[in-house]
Amino acid sequence: MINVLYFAWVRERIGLPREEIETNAQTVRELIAELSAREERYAAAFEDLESLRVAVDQELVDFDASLSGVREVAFFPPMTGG
Amino acid sequence: MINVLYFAWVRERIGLPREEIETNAQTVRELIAELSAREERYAAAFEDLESLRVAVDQELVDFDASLSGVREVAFFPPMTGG
Amino acid sequence: MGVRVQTDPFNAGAELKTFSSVQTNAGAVVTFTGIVRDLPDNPLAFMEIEHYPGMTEKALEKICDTAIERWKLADALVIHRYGKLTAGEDIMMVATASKHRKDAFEAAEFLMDYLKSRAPFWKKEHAKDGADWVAQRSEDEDALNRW
Amino acid sequence: MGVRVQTDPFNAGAELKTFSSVQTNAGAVVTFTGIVRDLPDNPLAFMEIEHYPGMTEKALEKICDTAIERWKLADALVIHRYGKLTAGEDIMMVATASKHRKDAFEAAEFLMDYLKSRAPFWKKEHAKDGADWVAQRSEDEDALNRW
Repeated sequence: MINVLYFAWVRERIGLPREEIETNAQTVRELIAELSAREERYAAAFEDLESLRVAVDQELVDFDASLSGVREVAFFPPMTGG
Repeated sequence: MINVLYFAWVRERIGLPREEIETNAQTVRELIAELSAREERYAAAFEDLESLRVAVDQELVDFDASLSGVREVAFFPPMTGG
Repeated sequence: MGVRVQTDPFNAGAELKTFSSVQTNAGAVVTFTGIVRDLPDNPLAFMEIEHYPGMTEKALEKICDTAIERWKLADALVIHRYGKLTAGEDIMMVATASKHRKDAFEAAEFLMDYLKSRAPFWKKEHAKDGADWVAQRSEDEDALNRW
Repeated sequence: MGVRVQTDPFNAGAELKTFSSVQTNAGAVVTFTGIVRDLPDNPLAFMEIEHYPGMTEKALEKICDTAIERWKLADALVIHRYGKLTAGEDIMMVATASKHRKDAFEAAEFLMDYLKSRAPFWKKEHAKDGADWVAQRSEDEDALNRW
Protein backbone atom coordinates (compact mmCIF):
# COMPACT_ATOMS: atom_id res chain seq x y z
CA MET A 1 0.00 0.00 0.00
CA ILE A 2 1.36 3.39 -1.04
CA ASN A 3 -0.08 6.68 0.09
CA VAL A 4 -0.44 8.82 -3.05
CA LEU A 5 -0.86 12.59 -2.73
CA TYR A 6 -1.93 15.16 -5.32
CA PHE A 7 -1.44 18.91 -5.13
CA ALA A 8 -2.62 22.03 -6.97
CA TRP A 9 -4.13 21.34 -10.44
CA VAL A 10 -3.13 17.68 -10.27
CA ARG A 11 -5.38 17.39 -7.22
CA GLU A 12 -8.15 19.28 -9.01
CA ARG A 13 -7.98 17.12 -12.16
CA ILE A 14 -7.93 13.86 -10.26
CA GLY A 15 -10.55 15.15 -7.85
CA LEU A 16 -8.97 14.09 -4.57
CA PRO A 17 -6.06 15.13 -2.38
CA ARG A 18 -4.82 11.65 -1.48
CA GLU A 19 -5.59 7.95 -1.73
CA GLU A 20 -4.10 4.62 -0.75
CA ILE A 21 -3.07 2.51 -3.69
CA GLU A 22 -2.31 -1.19 -3.87
CA THR A 23 0.26 -1.56 -6.61
CA ASN A 24 3.02 -3.73 -7.98
CA ALA A 25 4.62 -0.84 -9.83
CA GLN A 26 8.40 -0.85 -9.45
CA THR A 27 8.97 2.77 -10.42
CA VAL A 28 7.11 6.06 -10.41
CA ARG A 29 6.77 5.78 -14.18
CA GLU A 30 5.05 2.41 -13.84
CA LEU A 31 2.70 3.80 -11.20
CA ILE A 32 1.78 6.66 -13.54
CA ALA A 33 1.05 4.19 -16.36
CA GLU A 34 -1.10 2.10 -14.04
CA LEU A 35 -3.12 5.09 -12.80
CA SER A 36 -3.48 6.58 -16.30
CA ALA A 37 -4.91 3.30 -17.57
CA ARG A 38 -7.42 3.28 -14.77
CA GLU A 39 -9.55 6.33 -15.55
CA GLU A 40 -9.67 9.31 -17.87
CA ARG A 41 -9.14 11.87 -15.07
CA TYR A 42 -5.79 10.24 -14.20
CA ALA A 43 -4.76 10.12 -17.85
CA ALA A 44 -5.60 13.83 -18.09
CA ALA A 45 -3.56 14.68 -14.99
CA PHE A 46 -0.54 12.65 -16.11
CA GLU A 47 -0.75 13.60 -19.78
CA ASP A 48 2.33 15.83 -19.88
CA LEU A 49 5.13 14.66 -17.62
CA GLU A 50 7.18 17.76 -18.49
CA SER A 51 4.73 19.82 -16.48
CA LEU A 52 4.71 17.40 -13.53
CA ARG A 53 6.98 16.91 -10.55
CA VAL A 54 7.12 13.94 -8.19
CA ALA A 55 8.32 13.43 -4.63
CA VAL A 56 8.93 10.04 -3.06
CA ASP A 57 8.86 10.00 0.74
CA GLN A 58 9.00 13.82 0.59
CA GLU A 59 12.11 14.07 -1.56
CA LEU A 60 12.02 15.32 -5.17
CA VAL A 61 12.98 12.50 -7.55
CA ASP A 62 12.76 11.76 -11.26
CA PHE A 63 10.14 9.52 -12.83
CA ASP A 64 12.43 6.50 -12.93
CA ALA A 65 12.81 6.46 -9.15
CA SER A 66 12.20 3.10 -7.50
CA LEU A 67 9.11 2.52 -5.35
CA SER A 68 10.73 -0.21 -3.32
CA GLY A 69 10.03 0.40 0.38
CA VAL A 70 8.31 3.70 -0.39
CA ARG A 71 5.38 4.81 1.74
CA GLU A 72 4.40 8.10 0.14
CA VAL A 73 4.39 9.41 -3.42
CA ALA A 74 3.23 12.93 -4.30
CA PHE A 75 2.44 14.40 -7.72
CA PHE A 76 2.26 18.12 -8.36
CA PRO A 77 3.03 20.87 -10.88
CA PRO A 78 6.31 22.84 -10.78
CA MET A 79 6.51 24.67 -7.51
CA THR A 80 5.79 28.39 -7.24
CA GLY A 81 6.85 29.40 -3.77
CA GLY A 82 8.39 32.66 -2.62
CA MET B 1 39.35 82.41 -1.95
CA ILE B 2 38.72 78.70 -1.82
CA ASN B 3 37.21 76.90 1.13
CA VAL B 4 39.42 73.85 1.77
CA LEU B 5 38.07 70.98 3.88
CA TYR B 6 39.92 68.04 5.45
CA PHE B 7 38.37 64.82 6.74
CA ALA B 8 39.43 61.78 8.78
CA TRP B 9 43.21 61.32 9.10
CA VAL B 10 43.87 64.14 6.62
CA ARG B 11 42.12 66.46 9.07
CA GLU B 12 44.12 64.99 11.95
CA ARG B 13 47.49 65.36 10.21
CA ILE B 14 46.84 68.91 9.10
CA GLY B 15 45.28 69.74 12.44
CA LEU B 16 42.19 71.57 11.27
CA PRO B 17 38.86 70.72 9.62
CA ARG B 18 38.72 73.63 7.17
CA GLU B 19 40.42 76.84 6.14
CA GLU B 20 40.09 79.58 3.55
CA ILE B 21 42.96 79.73 1.10
CA GLU B 22 44.00 82.49 -1.24
CA THR B 23 45.59 80.75 -4.21
CA ASN B 24 46.45 81.08 -7.86
CA ALA B 25 46.56 77.29 -8.32
CA GLN B 26 44.86 76.27 -11.56
CA THR B 27 44.34 72.61 -10.63
CA VAL B 28 43.96 70.45 -7.54
CA ARG B 29 47.47 69.14 -8.13
CA GLU B 30 48.88 72.67 -8.06
CA LEU B 31 46.97 73.45 -4.86
CA ILE B 32 48.46 70.33 -3.24
CA ALA B 33 51.98 71.38 -4.29
CA GLU B 34 51.39 74.86 -2.88
CA LEU B 35 50.10 73.56 0.46
CA SER B 36 52.82 70.88 0.74
CA ALA B 37 55.51 73.56 0.27
CA ARG B 38 53.95 75.62 3.01
CA GLU B 39 54.44 73.41 6.08
CA GLU B 40 55.56 69.92 7.04
CA ARG B 41 52.10 68.84 8.30
CA TYR B 42 50.65 69.50 4.81
CA ALA B 43 53.51 67.66 3.13
CA ALA B 44 52.82 64.69 5.46
CA ALA B 45 49.12 64.70 4.71
CA PHE B 46 49.63 64.91 0.92
CA GLU B 47 52.62 62.57 0.81
CA ASP B 48 50.86 59.66 -0.90
CA LEU B 49 48.24 60.73 -3.41
CA GLU B 50 47.27 57.08 -3.99
CA SER B 51 45.73 57.05 -0.54
CA LEU B 52 43.93 60.38 -1.00
CA ARG B 53 40.67 61.37 -2.61
CA VAL B 54 39.49 64.83 -3.56
CA ALA B 55 36.10 66.44 -4.12
CA VAL B 56 35.58 69.77 -5.85
CA ASP B 57 32.32 71.53 -5.02
CA GLN B 58 31.18 68.23 -3.46
CA GLU B 59 31.83 66.03 -6.51
CA LEU B 60 34.62 63.43 -6.61
CA VAL B 61 37.24 64.43 -9.18
CA ASP B 62 40.80 63.49 -10.06
CA PHE B 63 43.86 65.52 -9.12
CA ASP B 64 44.06 67.25 -12.47
CA ALA B 65 40.64 68.83 -12.06
CA SER B 66 40.49 72.56 -12.70
CA LEU B 67 39.91 74.99 -9.84
CA SER B 68 38.43 77.65 -12.06
CA GLY B 69 35.28 79.02 -10.41
CA VAL B 70 35.51 76.46 -7.60
CA ARG B 71 34.36 77.46 -4.12
CA GLU B 72 35.06 74.31 -2.12
CA VAL B 73 37.77 71.63 -2.25
CA ALA B 74 37.84 68.67 0.15
CA PHE B 75 40.66 66.20 0.81
CA PHE B 76 40.10 62.86 2.51
CA PRO B 77 41.12 59.18 2.55
CA PRO B 78 39.22 56.51 0.58
CA MET B 79 35.69 56.37 1.91
CA THR B 80 34.53 53.61 4.25
CA GLY B 81 30.77 53.94 4.48
CA GLY B 82 28.19 51.19 4.83
CA MET C 1 18.28 28.98 12.26
CA GLY C 2 14.53 29.20 11.95
CA VAL C 3 11.90 27.86 9.56
CA ARG C 4 8.22 28.70 9.98
CA VAL C 5 5.32 27.65 7.76
CA GLN C 6 2.08 29.22 8.89
CA THR C 7 -1.31 30.63 7.89
CA ASP C 8 -1.05 33.56 10.32
CA PRO C 9 0.27 36.90 9.11
CA PHE C 10 3.73 37.85 10.36
CA ASN C 11 5.34 41.22 10.91
CA ALA C 12 8.45 41.41 8.71
CA GLY C 13 9.67 44.48 10.59
CA ALA C 14 9.41 42.83 13.98
CA GLU C 15 11.09 39.71 12.57
CA LEU C 16 14.01 41.76 11.25
CA LYS C 17 14.37 43.52 14.60
CA THR C 18 14.48 40.23 16.51
CA PHE C 19 16.75 38.54 13.97
CA SER C 20 19.22 41.45 13.99
CA SER C 21 19.27 41.89 17.74
CA VAL C 22 20.56 38.36 18.42
CA GLN C 23 23.51 38.71 16.01
CA THR C 24 26.64 39.37 18.04
CA ASN C 25 29.32 38.96 15.45
CA ALA C 26 27.61 39.42 12.08
CA GLY C 27 27.92 42.89 10.61
CA ALA C 28 25.58 42.27 7.68
CA VAL C 29 21.89 41.34 7.68
CA VAL C 30 19.90 40.95 4.45
CA THR C 31 16.15 40.39 4.23
CA PHE C 32 13.81 39.64 1.37
CA THR C 33 10.08 40.12 1.78
CA GLY C 34 7.60 38.86 -0.83
CA ILE C 35 4.33 40.77 -1.06
CA VAL C 36 1.10 39.74 -2.87
CA ARG C 37 0.89 41.96 -5.97
CA ASP C 38 -2.41 42.98 -7.46
CA LEU C 39 -3.11 41.82 -11.05
CA PRO C 40 -2.75 44.70 -13.50
CA ASP C 41 -5.82 44.06 -15.66
CA ASN C 42 -7.92 41.88 -13.44
CA PRO C 43 -8.14 42.86 -9.76
CA LEU C 44 -7.13 40.04 -7.43
CA ALA C 45 -9.83 38.84 -5.05
CA PHE C 46 -7.33 36.72 -3.15
CA MET C 47 -4.35 34.45 -3.57
CA GLU C 48 -4.49 30.90 -2.27
CA ILE C 49 -1.28 29.15 -1.36
CA GLU C 50 -1.25 25.39 -1.05
CA HIS C 51 1.69 23.47 0.35
CA TYR C 52 2.79 19.94 1.19
CA PRO C 53 2.83 19.69 4.99
CA GLY C 54 5.83 17.71 6.16
CA MET C 55 7.81 18.00 2.97
CA THR C 56 7.70 21.81 3.08
CA GLU C 57 9.38 22.07 6.47
CA LYS C 58 11.97 19.44 5.51
CA ALA C 59 12.75 21.18 2.21
CA LEU C 60 13.09 24.59 3.87
CA GLU C 61 15.35 23.27 6.62
CA LYS C 62 17.55 21.57 4.08
CA ILE C 63 17.82 24.73 1.96
CA CYS C 64 18.74 26.75 5.08
CA ASP C 65 21.35 24.21 6.20
CA THR C 66 22.93 24.29 2.76
CA ALA C 67 23.05 28.11 2.75
CA ILE C 68 24.47 28.32 6.27
CA GLU C 69 27.22 25.85 5.45
CA ARG C 70 28.09 27.22 2.03
CA TRP C 71 28.26 30.90 3.03
CA LYS C 72 29.30 30.34 6.67
CA LEU C 73 26.26 32.31 7.79
CA ALA C 74 25.84 33.33 11.40
CA ASP C 75 22.09 32.75 11.01
CA ALA C 76 19.23 32.25 8.56
CA LEU C 77 15.45 32.57 8.80
CA VAL C 78 12.63 31.54 6.46
CA ILE C 79 8.96 32.32 7.07
CA HIS C 80 6.34 31.30 4.49
CA ARG C 81 2.58 31.61 4.72
CA TYR C 82 -0.07 29.43 3.12
CA GLY C 83 -3.84 29.72 2.86
CA LYS C 84 -5.71 32.80 1.61
CA LEU C 85 -3.90 36.12 1.21
CA THR C 86 -5.02 39.43 -0.28
CA ALA C 87 -3.06 42.03 -2.29
CA GLY C 88 -0.52 43.89 -0.19
CA GLU C 89 -0.06 41.12 2.37
CA ASP C 90 3.39 39.71 3.06
CA ILE C 91 3.68 36.15 1.70
CA MET C 92 7.10 35.23 2.99
CA MET C 93 10.46 36.47 4.08
CA VAL C 94 14.02 35.26 4.34
CA ALA C 95 16.79 36.79 6.45
CA THR C 96 20.51 36.04 6.47
CA ALA C 97 23.26 37.24 8.80
CA SER C 98 26.95 37.14 7.99
CA LYS C 99 30.24 38.92 8.66
CA HIS C 100 30.36 40.33 5.15
CA ARG C 101 27.64 41.74 2.94
CA LYS C 102 28.54 39.67 -0.10
CA ASP C 103 27.82 36.41 1.74
CA ALA C 104 24.59 37.71 3.26
CA PHE C 105 23.33 38.89 -0.15
CA GLU C 106 24.34 35.75 -2.04
CA ALA C 107 22.86 33.42 0.56
CA ALA C 108 19.57 35.33 0.57
CA GLU C 109 19.38 35.14 -3.23
CA PHE C 110 20.21 31.44 -3.12
CA LEU C 111 17.47 30.82 -0.54
CA MET C 112 14.96 32.72 -2.67
CA ASP C 113 15.91 30.90 -5.87
CA TYR C 114 15.49 27.53 -4.18
CA LEU C 115 12.32 28.53 -2.42
CA LYS C 116 10.76 29.66 -5.71
CA SER C 117 11.26 26.38 -7.51
CA ARG C 118 12.11 23.66 -5.01
CA ALA C 119 9.91 24.22 -1.97
CA PRO C 120 6.47 22.61 -2.35
CA PHE C 121 4.23 25.66 -2.53
CA TRP C 122 1.68 26.41 -5.24
CA LYS C 123 -0.12 29.70 -5.78
CA LYS C 124 -3.57 30.17 -7.23
CA GLU C 125 -4.80 33.63 -8.12
CA HIS C 126 -8.52 34.19 -7.69
CA ALA C 127 -9.73 37.19 -9.67
CA LYS C 128 -13.10 38.42 -10.90
CA ASP C 129 -12.63 36.58 -14.20
CA GLY C 130 -11.82 33.25 -12.59
CA ALA C 131 -9.01 31.43 -10.85
CA ASP C 132 -5.65 30.33 -12.25
CA TRP C 133 -2.68 28.44 -10.89
CA VAL C 134 0.44 30.55 -11.19
CA ALA C 135 2.79 29.01 -13.76
CA GLN C 136 6.46 28.61 -13.02
CA ARG C 137 8.52 31.24 -14.80
CA SER C 138 11.37 29.82 -16.88
CA GLU C 139 13.66 32.52 -15.40
CA ASP C 140 13.00 30.99 -11.99
CA GLU C 141 14.16 27.58 -13.12
CA ASP C 142 17.17 29.13 -14.88
CA ALA C 143 18.08 31.09 -11.75
CA LEU C 144 19.00 27.81 -10.04
CA ASN C 145 21.79 27.14 -12.52
CA ARG C 146 24.09 29.72 -11.07
CA TRP C 147 24.42 27.95 -7.70
CA MET D 1 12.72 57.71 -2.39
CA GLY D 2 14.31 58.60 0.92
CA VAL D 3 17.79 59.50 2.13
CA ARG D 4 18.51 60.17 5.79
CA VAL D 5 21.85 61.02 7.39
CA GLN D 6 21.55 61.27 11.15
CA THR D 7 23.21 60.75 14.52
CA ASP D 8 20.07 59.29 16.10
CA PRO D 9 19.57 55.53 16.20
CA PHE D 10 16.91 54.16 13.85
CA ASN D 11 14.73 51.07 14.08
CA ALA D 12 15.45 48.93 11.00
CA GLY D 13 12.37 46.79 11.69
CA ALA D 14 10.04 49.77 11.88
CA GLU D 15 11.67 51.21 8.73
CA LEU D 16 11.07 47.94 6.84
CA LYS D 17 7.46 47.87 7.98
CA THR D 18 6.81 51.44 6.80
CA PHE D 19 8.73 50.98 3.56
CA SER D 20 6.86 47.76 2.71
CA SER D 21 3.43 49.04 3.62
CA VAL D 22 3.50 51.86 1.06
CA GLN D 23 4.40 49.58 -1.85
CA THR D 24 1.28 48.89 -3.88
CA ASN D 25 2.70 47.22 -6.93
CA ALA D 26 6.10 45.89 -5.90
CA GLY D 27 6.18 42.24 -4.95
CA ALA D 28 9.79 42.22 -3.75
CA VAL D 29 11.44 44.18 -0.95
CA VAL D 30 15.13 43.71 -0.04
CA THR D 31 16.87 45.29 2.93
CA PHE D 32 20.46 45.41 4.06
CA THR D 33 21.33 46.39 7.61
CA GLY D 34 24.92 47.10 8.67
CA ILE D 35 25.71 46.47 12.34
CA VAL D 36 28.81 47.56 14.31
CA ARG D 37 30.87 44.42 14.87
CA ASP D 38 33.07 43.96 17.88
CA LEU D 39 36.81 43.58 17.26
CA PRO D 40 37.92 39.97 17.74
CA ASP D 41 41.12 40.58 19.71
CA ASN D 42 40.67 44.07 21.00
CA PRO D 43 37.22 44.95 22.37
CA LEU D 44 35.72 47.99 20.70
CA ALA D 45 35.00 50.93 23.00
CA PHE D 46 33.12 52.73 20.26
CA MET D 47 33.14 53.48 16.55
CA GLU D 48 33.18 57.05 15.36
CA ILE D 49 31.76 57.88 11.96
CA GLU D 50 32.68 61.15 10.30
CA HIS D 51 30.99 62.43 7.16
CA TYR D 52 30.98 65.40 4.79
CA PRO D 53 27.71 67.26 5.42
CA GLY D 54 26.20 68.44 2.16
CA MET D 55 28.18 66.15 -0.09
CA THR D 56 26.91 63.06 1.75
CA GLU D 57 23.25 63.80 1.09
CA LYS D 58 23.98 64.71 -2.54
CA ALA D 59 26.01 61.55 -3.11
CA LEU D 60 23.35 59.33 -1.54
CA GLU D 61 20.55 60.92 -3.54
CA LYS D 62 22.52 60.50 -6.75
CA ILE D 63 23.25 56.83 -5.97
CA CYS D 64 19.54 56.23 -5.25
CA ASP D 65 18.41 58.00 -8.42
CA THR D 66 20.82 55.90 -10.46
CA ALA D 67 19.57 52.66 -8.86
CA ILE D 68 15.91 53.60 -9.30
CA GLU D 69 16.39 54.39 -12.96
CA ARG D 70 18.62 51.44 -13.80
CA TRP D 71 16.49 48.75 -12.10
CA LYS D 72 13.14 50.52 -12.53
CA LEU D 73 12.64 50.35 -8.77
CA ALA D 74 9.32 51.24 -7.21
CA ASP D 75 11.22 52.77 -4.28
CA ALA D 76 14.57 53.02 -2.50
CA LEU D 77 15.65 54.09 0.97
CA VAL D 78 19.06 54.82 2.50
CA ILE D 79 19.62 55.64 6.17
CA HIS D 80 23.16 56.19 7.47
CA ARG D 81 24.24 57.27 10.93
CA TYR D 82 27.32 59.24 11.93
CA GLY D 83 28.83 60.09 15.32
CA LYS D 84 29.61 57.57 18.05
CA LEU D 85 28.24 54.03 17.88
CA THR D 86 28.89 50.97 20.02
CA ALA D 87 29.09 47.27 19.08
CA GLY D 88 25.72 45.82 18.14
CA GLU D 89 24.20 49.12 17.02
CA ASP D 90 22.80 49.49 13.50
CA ILE D 91 25.03 51.76 11.39
CA MET D 92 22.96 51.99 8.26
CA MET D 93 20.34 50.34 6.11
CA VAL D 94 19.21 50.31 2.52
CA ALA D 95 15.86 49.09 1.22
CA THR D 96 14.72 48.52 -2.35
CA ALA D 97 11.27 47.67 -3.75
CA SER D 98 10.67 46.19 -7.17
CA LYS D 99 8.31 43.95 -9.12
CA HIS D 100 10.86 41.17 -9.31
CA ARG D 101 13.33 39.90 -6.74
CA LYS D 102 16.33 39.98 -9.07
CA ASP D 103 16.04 43.74 -9.52
CA ALA D 104 15.47 44.38 -5.82
CA PHE D 105 18.54 42.28 -4.89
CA GLU D 106 20.82 43.74 -7.54
CA ALA D 107 19.85 47.32 -6.78
CA ALA D 108 20.44 46.79 -3.04
CA GLU D 109 23.89 45.33 -3.73
CA PHE D 110 24.67 48.19 -6.08
CA LEU D 111 23.62 50.75 -3.46
CA MET D 112 25.80 49.03 -0.85
CA ASP D 113 28.84 48.81 -3.14
CA TYR D 114 28.59 52.52 -3.95
CA LEU D 115 27.88 53.50 -0.37
CA LYS D 116 30.97 51.60 0.83
CA SER D 117 33.43 53.38 -1.46
CA ARG D 118 31.77 56.48 -2.90
CA ALA D 119 29.74 58.08 -0.13
CA PRO D 120 31.87 60.38 2.06
CA PHE D 121 31.87 58.47 5.35
CA TRP D 122 34.93 57.47 7.36
CA LYS D 123 35.01 55.09 10.28
CA LYS D 124 37.40 55.18 13.21
CA GLU D 125 37.52 52.30 15.65
CA HIS D 126 38.33 53.22 19.24
CA ALA D 127 39.56 50.24 21.23
CA LYS D 128 41.49 49.77 24.46
CA ASP D 129 44.77 49.69 22.55
CA GLY D 130 44.12 52.92 20.68
CA ALA D 131 42.17 54.28 17.77
CA ASP D 132 42.49 53.49 14.06
CA TRP D 133 40.84 54.72 10.92
CA VAL D 134 39.26 51.79 9.10
CA ALA D 135 41.14 51.19 5.84
CA GLN D 136 39.28 50.66 2.59
CA ARG D 137 39.24 46.99 1.63
CA SER D 138 40.47 46.32 -1.90
CA GLU D 139 37.46 43.99 -2.39
CA ASP D 140 35.20 46.98 -1.81
CA GLU D 141 36.87 48.96 -4.57
CA ASP D 142 36.80 45.90 -6.85
CA ALA D 143 33.11 45.35 -6.13
CA LEU D 144 32.32 48.54 -8.06
CA ASN D 145 33.69 47.10 -11.28
CA ARG D 146 30.74 44.84 -11.84
CA TRP D 147 28.25 47.69 -12.23
